[in-house]
This record gives sequence, structure tokens and C-alpha cells, in this order.
Amino acid sequence: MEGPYQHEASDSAYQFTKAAIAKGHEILRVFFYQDGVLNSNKLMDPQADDRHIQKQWSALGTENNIDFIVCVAAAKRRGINDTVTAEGFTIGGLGMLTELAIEADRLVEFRA
Amino acid sequence: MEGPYQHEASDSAYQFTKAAIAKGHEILRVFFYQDGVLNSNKLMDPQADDRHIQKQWSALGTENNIDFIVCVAAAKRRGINDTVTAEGFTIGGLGMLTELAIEADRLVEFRA
Amino acid sequence: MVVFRTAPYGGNYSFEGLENVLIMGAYDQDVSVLFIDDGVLAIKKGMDNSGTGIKDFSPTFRALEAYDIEKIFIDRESMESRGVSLEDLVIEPEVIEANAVEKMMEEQKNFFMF
Amino acid sequence: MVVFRTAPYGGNYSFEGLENVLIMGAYDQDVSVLFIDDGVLAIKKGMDNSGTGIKDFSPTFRALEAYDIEKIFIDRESMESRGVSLEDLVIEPEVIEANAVEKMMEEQKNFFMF
Amino acid sequence: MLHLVNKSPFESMGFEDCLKYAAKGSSILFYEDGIYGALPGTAIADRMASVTSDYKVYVLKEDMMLRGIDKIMDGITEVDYAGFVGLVEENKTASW
Amino acid sequence: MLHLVNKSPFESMGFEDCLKYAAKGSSILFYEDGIYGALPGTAIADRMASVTSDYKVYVLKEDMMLRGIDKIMDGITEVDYAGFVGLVEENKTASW
Repeated sequence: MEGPYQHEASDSAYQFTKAAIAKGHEILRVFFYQDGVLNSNKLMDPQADDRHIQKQWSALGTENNIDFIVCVAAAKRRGINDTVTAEGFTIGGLGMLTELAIEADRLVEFRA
Repeated sequence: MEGPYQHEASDSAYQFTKAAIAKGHEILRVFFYQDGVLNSNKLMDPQADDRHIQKQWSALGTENNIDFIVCVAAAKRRGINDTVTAEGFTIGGLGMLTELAIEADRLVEFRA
Repeated sequence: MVVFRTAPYGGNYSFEGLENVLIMGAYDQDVSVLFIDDGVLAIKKGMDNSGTGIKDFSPTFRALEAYDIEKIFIDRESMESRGVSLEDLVIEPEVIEANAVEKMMEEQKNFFMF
Repeated sequence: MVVFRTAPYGGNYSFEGLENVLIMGAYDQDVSVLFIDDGVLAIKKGMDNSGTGIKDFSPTFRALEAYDIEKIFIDRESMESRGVSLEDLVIEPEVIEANAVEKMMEEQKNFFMF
Repeated sequence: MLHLVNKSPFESMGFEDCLKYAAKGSSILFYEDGIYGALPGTAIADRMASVTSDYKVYVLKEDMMLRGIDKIMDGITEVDYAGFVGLVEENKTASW
Repeated sequence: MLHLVNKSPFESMGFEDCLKYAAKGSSILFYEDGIYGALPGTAIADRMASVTSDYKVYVLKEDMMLRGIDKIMDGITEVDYAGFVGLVEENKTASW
């Protein structure tokens, strides 16, 4: 996934997740890797008339009990650690993506 | 500019700046905008056998008195503020890019 | 000069390019704006962000004239290959041919591509 | 399955894709690896990062067999159009035709593209 | 299989790459900048007409709206995000 | 003018876009993934041969090394980062 505000991938992933929940699907997990890890940064402070991508995710996660996993390897390289990740985002290993591939019925990648 | 570790743009900009200095050029300023603002993040913690992009910039800047300007609008959206920017990086307005366009003899953009 | 050459929204180049144009205008620079390649799609009429919540920047393009930014150009071939005509756009740039582009760039002290 | 389809270094997809392959191998998954399009360039021999300092990941590709990852495929047409032959590569994938790709994907429970 | 195409066909080979591998009869969804592939009257309209006869081609309505696109070629079906989810229910997906 | 091309010509139209606007005799530098345009024996080698007769074409050595590329087409000149700086001294640059 590419970074929020830089590419549309974060927005598309959010809208898709929301629509899947609205249709009654259980979202196992959203896994953020590559620049997607930047979605978790609570220091984001966009202009008042723009969406706040991290807060959108957090609200969706709280309401629907979704695990947001931030890939640790990708995050460390990009200066994301638990001092800046918002509540609801957990830093975890790539292995959790493998588990997701094993458990999930469907897996959709939002790439740049 | 695109983000460090995600695209090569940050590395290319760094190598180019270094080569220009080696040839005796005065680098007025390096302006980081779009995902390029992420270059300034001192929380970066890449694997031990990989380069540390922020530290590379900082070392180059200290040795050669280069202004590193991080675009404030781009930075705020992406969760970069002065709690995470490394020494030597200054958050500044897009106007400084305009000034650069007025003053600099040459301007090179490193894009994704 | 600011050159727009990428499609809007998929990447944020057009948005940050537009911020740049406005600032240059505020510095009283004699700003030119040029739309080529997928950049011609950035000024399409009828943008509606109600389905995605992504910030719609077309009102700002419409306001360029208010900032005294009046030298606005667009590449004919880029429009034609994308099925876009002047009536589809929120502003009315002057149509130029591809072979005029490099000359316009050379005449600038410096220019940016987004 | 992990599909590599982008050129190395310009973007970091191949690098993060490779990390993914290794983890899947560590989970004892029966991992397949497929190189298509510009992905065939990710396993070129002779990479030398002394001019750029960017991390060279080709030794890790060479180590895939050590991780018992042996189902490695490459698209013939992608190699040919890029002037790449098997001797140019750090590993020796099995060459397949483009029309086998969708079928391979369908046979997987899930797959990733990088 | 559902093939997701999110890049402009005027700037990226992603769409052509996808066609190289996609079996006839498969589904293709244009979203993000990929939606420009559905524009009528373009330089690639003839190419796209042959694609719509071999594949089921969809385009994401929300991304069309965002970009001010309201006309699309014959043979391409508009879906909204709920429809996107529906396509994913029925198919494995490949992201180009 | 110096035109900078940093994307793979097999995946991006950036190089063809650049040629649309670049005046004959101008300089073009391939760097990052753009260096693949200099590979011999590819599907675009004929196209590239005609480009090298109309333009001064350069390729960045450090990015070739990084990618394991040591052979390039006739008519293309290798430069290192110092050479890149030299080209920028002599030309305004456009980044595609």
C-alpha cells in the first residue's frame, strides 16, 4: 500500500472496508505495510476541510472491532513506532500477514 | 518527491546533492515536499545493514551548511512536525520553494 | 511555470502542484500554468467527492483568475487522446501544440512538474 | 504465492515482497514464487550497490532454496521483451507461458502481488 | 478471477499487463485512475471495445464521480463500493 | 534541455510522453528504473535506436550497477553522478 495523502490507496482501502462491513462481512484484519504504515500516524494534521485518514480508520476500527496491524519492518524504516501510532493500531510482524493469507476467505491488496 | 525506502527518489536526490557538492557547487537548499517530507523523520530505524536516509542527509547538511526545508502543508498531512524532525531540517512554507525557483540557477526535481 | 502532467486523486501531484501555483501567485511571480498528458484530466468539470470524501480541488482551479494567474495552456494532443474538449473543463486554457512545450520550458527561469 | 511484477530499487515492492516470501516459508507454508513483467528484473545477476548504498537484496533471492522455497516460476514473454535470459538470473525459475498465470493464481488460497 | 486496475491506461502499462494474463471471461474492475480506461472517444477506445467483448468490465462509480466522469463506453458496467465488495465475494482478486 | 526519465519504459508511458515534447537534439538521461530503456535486445530496441539518432541519450552508471546491468545499446552514453551534475550545469531539466 502507498502512503495516505500521497496516493488514493489508503482512501480506497478505507471505503472498501466500510462497504464490506455495511454488507455484513466480518473484516478479520487490515494489514498496513510499505508506505501504508503511515496511515497509523496520530500526528497527522490535515487542513480543516480535508479528511483525517488516521481518525477515519480509528473510528471504523472501534465501532467494528477490527484489528489494524502495522508491519513492524516497514514501520521502523519509515519512522513509525508506538510513540506515534494511534490507538487501535498494533505494530506486528509480517507473519500476521501470512496468518491472514491462511485464514481469510478473501484478501484484497490496495496498491499504488 | 516520493517517500524514503518506498521509492528511490530520496536516494537519488541525496547522491546528486553529494556529487554536486563534490564538484564545488553551492547547494542553496534542498526542499522536501509531498512524501519527501518523510526524509526528515528522526524516528527512522532501518535494519542494521541498510542505509539510514535521514542520517545521511543530516551529515551532508552539517558538513556543507545546506538548508533542508520541509514543506509545512505536506508535512502536517503526513504527521511530520517538529517533535519528529531531525536536527538540520526546518519546517517552512511553500513560499521557500518559490524563492528557490527565483534564486537558484538550476533546479532539479526527483519524482516518483 | 507549473506543469501538470498526472491524473488527479490517484496521486496527489495535482493537488500539491495547485498549492504551488497559488503561492507563486502570492509572490507576485508571473506564473504560467501548463496542462499536458493526464494533467488535462485535473481540470475536468463536475467533480463530486461525496462518494469518497477526498478533498475536491476543482473550485481552487476555478479561482486561478482571481489570483491574476492568466497564462494557462493545454496540449491539444493530450486532450484529444483522452476524449476531452475545452467545454469539459472548469477553466479555459489556451490550446497549444506539443512542439511548443519545450520552448515554453526553456523560456522560464525555472519550472516545476507535478 | 507471491508474485513479483515490478522492477527492483525504483520502488521497494520487490524488497518487501521478498521479506514476505521468507516469512511465509518460516510459517511452513507451501510458498510459490512467480516473476512476471518487470519482476523478472528483480533477480538479475551482478547487482552492485557500491554507487548508491541502497541495500542489495539479491543474496537473499539466492538463498530461497535454503528456505525450502523451490516452486519458482517466470513468465517467458516478460523475459524476452526485456532481453533477459535464464543465464542472467541469480536463481533458475521454471519458465511458464502467460496463459498459465491466472490458473496458478486461482489454485492458491490467497496470493500477494508486489 | 477479478483483476483490479487502478492506474491510468494513458500513463501505465498495468492494464495491458493484466490483459496478458487474464483468462477470457474474467472480470476487470477499473478504480482510482484506472477509471479513465472507461472514457468514450479516447485514443484507446477501439482497443477497449475489443476488451469488453472478451471480459466482464466494471468501473467504480465513486471514483468516476470524484473525477467528474459521467459518460462511459458501452459494454462497461458501473458498480459502487458495495458492488466492488460483491465482486470480491465472487472472485479471488489480483491487483495490477 | 535535459529530460530526466526514471521509470521503466516497459511499465510507464513517461518516456514516450517525454519524446512527444522533447525537441530533437535535446538530451535525455535515464536513471532509476529508467535505465532499463538502455538494455540491448529488448522489445523496444528498434524504437530506442531511432531515439538515439534524434537525441543525446545518457544512462546513469550507478543505477545500472545497482540493477546488475552492464551492457547497453550503441548510441547511449554512460555517465556517473558527477556527469549527471555536469548535464544539469549545461541544461534546464524536466522530470518525467
